[in-house]
Amino acid sequence: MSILLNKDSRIIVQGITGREGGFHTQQMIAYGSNVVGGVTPGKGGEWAHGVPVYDTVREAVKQAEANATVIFVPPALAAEAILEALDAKIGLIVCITEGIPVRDMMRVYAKLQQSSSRLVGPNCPGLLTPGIGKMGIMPGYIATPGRVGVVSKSGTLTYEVVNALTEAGMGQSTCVGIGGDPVIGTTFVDVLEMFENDPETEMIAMLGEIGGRAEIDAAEYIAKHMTKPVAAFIAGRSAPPNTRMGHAGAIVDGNEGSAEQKIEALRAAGVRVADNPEQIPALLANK
Amino acid sequence: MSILLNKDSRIIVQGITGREGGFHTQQMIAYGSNVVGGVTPGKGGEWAHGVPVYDTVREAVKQAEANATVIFVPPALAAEAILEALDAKIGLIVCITEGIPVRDMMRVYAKLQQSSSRLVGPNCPGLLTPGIGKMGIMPGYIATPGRVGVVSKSGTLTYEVVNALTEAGMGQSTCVGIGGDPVIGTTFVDVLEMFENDPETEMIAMLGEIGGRAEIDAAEYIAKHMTKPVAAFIAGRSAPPNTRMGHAGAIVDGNEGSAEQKIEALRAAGVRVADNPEQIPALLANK
Amino acid sequence: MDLHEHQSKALFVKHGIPAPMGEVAHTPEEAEAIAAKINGKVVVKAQVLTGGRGKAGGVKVASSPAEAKEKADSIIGMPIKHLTVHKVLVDPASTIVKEIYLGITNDRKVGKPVMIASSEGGMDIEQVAKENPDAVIREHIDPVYGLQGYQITSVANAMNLPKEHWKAFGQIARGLYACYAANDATLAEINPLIINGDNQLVALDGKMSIDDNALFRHPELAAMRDLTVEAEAEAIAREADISYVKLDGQIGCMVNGAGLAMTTMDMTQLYGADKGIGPANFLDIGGGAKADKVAKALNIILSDPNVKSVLINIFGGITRCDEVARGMIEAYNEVKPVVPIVIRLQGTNAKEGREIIQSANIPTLIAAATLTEAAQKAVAAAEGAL
Amino acid sequence: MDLHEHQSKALFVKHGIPAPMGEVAHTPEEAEAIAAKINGKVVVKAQVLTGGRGKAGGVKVASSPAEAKEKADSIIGMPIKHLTVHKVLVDPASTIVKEIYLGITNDRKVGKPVMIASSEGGMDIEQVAKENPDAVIREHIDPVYGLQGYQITSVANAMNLPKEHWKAFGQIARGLYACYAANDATLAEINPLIINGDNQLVALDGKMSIDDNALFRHPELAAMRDLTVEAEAEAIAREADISYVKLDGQIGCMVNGAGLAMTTMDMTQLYGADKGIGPANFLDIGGGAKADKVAKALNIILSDPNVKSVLINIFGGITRCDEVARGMIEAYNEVKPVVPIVIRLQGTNAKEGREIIQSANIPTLIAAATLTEAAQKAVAAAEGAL
Repeated sequence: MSILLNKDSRIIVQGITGREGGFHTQQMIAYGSNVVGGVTPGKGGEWAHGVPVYDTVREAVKQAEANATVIFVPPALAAEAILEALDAKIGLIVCITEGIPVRDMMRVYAKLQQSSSRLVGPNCPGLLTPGIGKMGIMPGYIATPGRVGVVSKSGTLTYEVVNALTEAGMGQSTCVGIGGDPVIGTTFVDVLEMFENDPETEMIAMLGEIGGRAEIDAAEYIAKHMTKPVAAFIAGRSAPPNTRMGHAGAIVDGNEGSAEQKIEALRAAGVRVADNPEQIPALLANK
Repeated sequence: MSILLNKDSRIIVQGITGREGGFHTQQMIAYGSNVVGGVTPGKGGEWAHGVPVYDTVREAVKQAEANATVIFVPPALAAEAILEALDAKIGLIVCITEGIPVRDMMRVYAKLQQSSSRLVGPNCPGLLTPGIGKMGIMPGYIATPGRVGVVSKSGTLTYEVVNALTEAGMGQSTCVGIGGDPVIGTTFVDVLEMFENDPETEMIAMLGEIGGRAEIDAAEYIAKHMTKPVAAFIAGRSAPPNTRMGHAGAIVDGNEGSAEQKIEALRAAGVRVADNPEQIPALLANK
Repeated sequence: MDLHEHQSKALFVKHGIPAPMGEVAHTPEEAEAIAAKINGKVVVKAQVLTGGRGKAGGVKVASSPAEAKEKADSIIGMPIKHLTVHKVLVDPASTIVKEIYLGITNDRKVGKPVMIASSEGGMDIEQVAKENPDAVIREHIDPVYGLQGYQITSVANAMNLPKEHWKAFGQIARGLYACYAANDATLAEINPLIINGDNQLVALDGKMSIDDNALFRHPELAAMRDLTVEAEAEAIAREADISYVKLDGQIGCMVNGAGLAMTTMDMTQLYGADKGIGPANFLDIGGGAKADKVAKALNIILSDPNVKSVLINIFGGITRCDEVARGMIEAYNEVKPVVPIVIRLQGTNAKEGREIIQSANIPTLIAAATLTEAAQKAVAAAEGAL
Repeated sequence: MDLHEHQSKALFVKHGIPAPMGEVAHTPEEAEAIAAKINGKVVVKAQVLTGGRGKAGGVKVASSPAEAKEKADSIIGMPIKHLTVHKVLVDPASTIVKEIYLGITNDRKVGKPVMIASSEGGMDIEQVAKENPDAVIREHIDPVYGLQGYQITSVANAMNLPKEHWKAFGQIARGLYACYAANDATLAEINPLIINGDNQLVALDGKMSIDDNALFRHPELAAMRDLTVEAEAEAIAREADISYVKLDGQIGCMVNGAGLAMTTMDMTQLYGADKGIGPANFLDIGGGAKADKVAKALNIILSDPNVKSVLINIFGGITRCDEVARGMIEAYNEVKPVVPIVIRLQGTNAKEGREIIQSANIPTLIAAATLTEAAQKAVAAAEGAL
């Protein structure tokens, strides 16, 4: 069993007839993902990339028994697309869209917390479970089945590390891009917990960034709950400190957010922190 | 054990310094109810009717360990008063206020469903548990402790029946006015279930009205789940059929709502239905 | 509070819903002038707050201003159900290719607004709902998040609306919900929503009801109340904060509380029906009524010439019965009613109240102890007067 | 996007928040004229999008129009942090009896806006938050239901605001949340919110930041962007949809993806720090960049005279490295850079991409296989040029 995406996932693509949605649908299908349909309002009844298009997610659930969706709709409509998936009780929702207003996401988040669905993203590369399928835009060929769980805030940095792992002969159980937006559905802690409980994952690579306190929360979680080894890289050590307007942000976030603080917290939790993402395979190999 | 209100209830009054709120606070205290405080924004720190006034429900919970509230604030502010009680995690909320816009109540209802609180009302006379206390406006002296549970949509009709029961020597376990508004927190079915599970309640008097389908739902519930005898009265047999604008209401509610239909449904469920509310004690006595 | 068709459609148009832009005429001459301005076929439509207008002959097509005047003349002043038509809407006539139903109301079962739609619109929609429930689409709306685009898509899809109309339908559905929400409506209905000869969606007829409890925040809607449809007694009652509905029986009822008021009516019918006697009205004087309110209520009841006896049933909870009795005596002296009045006081200070009534020693003021006794005495009194 | 004080306060006033109604001056003469109009003591306040304005001498009181002119003259053109002051706000001066802090921002931990308030307002509020956290009140706001009255009461209560000010405070708090929500703000801050000599609450200073992702629905806010604070290179980058931030180092970086761009910067610092070498910029060209975008990015990087070498790090996911390589050659031929460029292509068609670079046979175009190698080569190239 991988986490999140598995052999029983029946995936639909919201925005399947768009440029990005269409391209990545082809890529997902080519990778072997079980894409059972797509949704574009007004195009129900048509076909795209070999799968049926529905007008609504509800219709796709009814007709194609969809239980997972990946969202490629434009930012102004993406929040509603997530609400639609929630309303249709889709269990796994991956939102790739970048640029959703945070106010829209807060409204979605309130609804998400009342549901039993899992949202990954938005503004993320999605999920890749080597050998099973992918939901999102991660290039499939860089990954290979194995026992390293990868979780990351970033896009291309994830590919970099997955590629390095594959080249080092270390396959991946599941790769999860959680996204770097202020309000996201799935956090480092959520994914770490899933990896900890996943018998197919033996060790974890975690890729963070400056800003926010998600990595600090992760460090606390790791210290308390994790038995599997974790290696991490935090991007942004060379970035100048953020010059922030006003005081409210500083009061809410405190002083957390710098790369040094995150690295320190992770090291204190027993995480091996790399100076260079290309060191990650070695750090995990010497477990 | 009575239902809803019991010896551990620590009651506050929202709107305690208002005319109605103040009067009924005195009545509740005189009846022996455990009123531990009141809430009026801006009057925190004062005292009213021998109990402390707080600015917010949160403060009343913190300072007075309130776990039950009865709301007497004007209709334009009542929905927010309920939201405040929900936010403060008050377990039992009784809203007496009449005239709350239904749109406001629908917003409250959505929030209520996410909470674990129980709302009784609005637009109801509240609760009376003889010998324990009361929350609301039911006159205490008409009731006496006993084993009949009373549940009603109405105000004075309830008093009429409670009075008749008392005069017939049949005391009450708890009297609940659920209110007749379109959107209410607690339905007949909810209260019937509580009475069914309450070892101190042996039989139930239920007082309904024309309109809506709450009594039909109650009949279905009684037929399926209740072992205790129920006697009922449905007011409005002589009322002319409602001339309704448009079709939407009829489509949503179907043909349900007339007194005859309700009486028929209740009789079919084994309920003894009175022609005259003064018959209720006799119908229950001959169980 | 119900709005007239022309008021409802004006609100629809404000929310971007296309509707015929006619005008209201109070006289046949005004109707003629409006038809001349429209300069084409028109429909003259009675503006009355009740259903069944079409079947009663309240909607007529006219091909010329002269004909519009003539039709308006036949409609203005006509009775429809219990109401008289005081004004007509003169709308440009439309070619109807297809009739759709689109409405929003509150579903109290789930505490949410629900959008109802059917491609089989028109006057028989309720029939459709009964005989072919699948042809009626119901979409519940989260009252906090509002109507979502995917819900509109879902409705359009389920009602098999041709896709060429989806965009226009979306605008109308959004507009209708916005209109519903912004005005605290309990009903907003377009029936029929037509596809016209130009293949456009148009709201041909519209109905809205506004939540009375919310009128305090919509003074502009409260001002739309049509006072001509209200009987004088009802208007006086509303002013005095008394709920009053005139009925056809002989026993005038005065009660505190709506449920008990209906129960009291039921009792008069229970004991009077076999003698052809029943309630003359519903009247709830509310809580804590004082002498002047009792007097007003008595006046309202007695303004109905059918009333042969009066039944006053007060359950004193917070209200004290002695106070009501004193108020009653005052009211009696002020109003000097000739019909017998049965008065039953129960609850707080009932004994004192009954004593006050008795010691007043007014022969037409009859005391009763129970509701049953009161109803029976009121029936007997009415019977005696018949 | 950050708004200036005067823009923020104008939005506050629209939402019913009392604030001094001064005007903006771009020249000392304008400041003099405004002061004359105000006809009393004024404050001349630098309008710059950075903090620490007061400590830098950017806020000055003037007692006469002539003095206002003089103060404006000293402030306009002064540097504050890395910015030059181009305009001042001339406000009527206020007597400050008490300084309060009131702000709203998003708390990403809980996905909700949070209102922050303290009776110890002013410049040192962050210090207060650290040293005396209880003096800073936090009230989370449900983003769907909005700020409720009882929450405002709770805040006023917790901050020990005298009750005589609660009504005014309520209006300001409601207004601030409405302003925050209506404008898709990520920050709306009044600091200080003062009690003035007339015992009135007034927003003396205001700051707002708008969610860039939401500007598409606020054209009126997007138009408020202050282009004078943006370096030319940043403006060009924004036009081209390239994320660019100038830094102080010597290695120009061009990367696809923000996380990898930061990582690439980190690598130049990791291998260059001991030689005093580090990143000259952050630059994310985004996904699927084509030749013209690569050329634009290269131009932007090279517009910085500090740049001694360039590091291009592309991880081809969906982007194909051969396409990037071809784009790179085109861009090279167009821009003709003199500094050495280390290019590392990884991922989709990386091999083909590397071959294209090599076969172009440009001596200053240096290929690298790994990020480590690329960073080391870029450092060496920059060092050679130092």
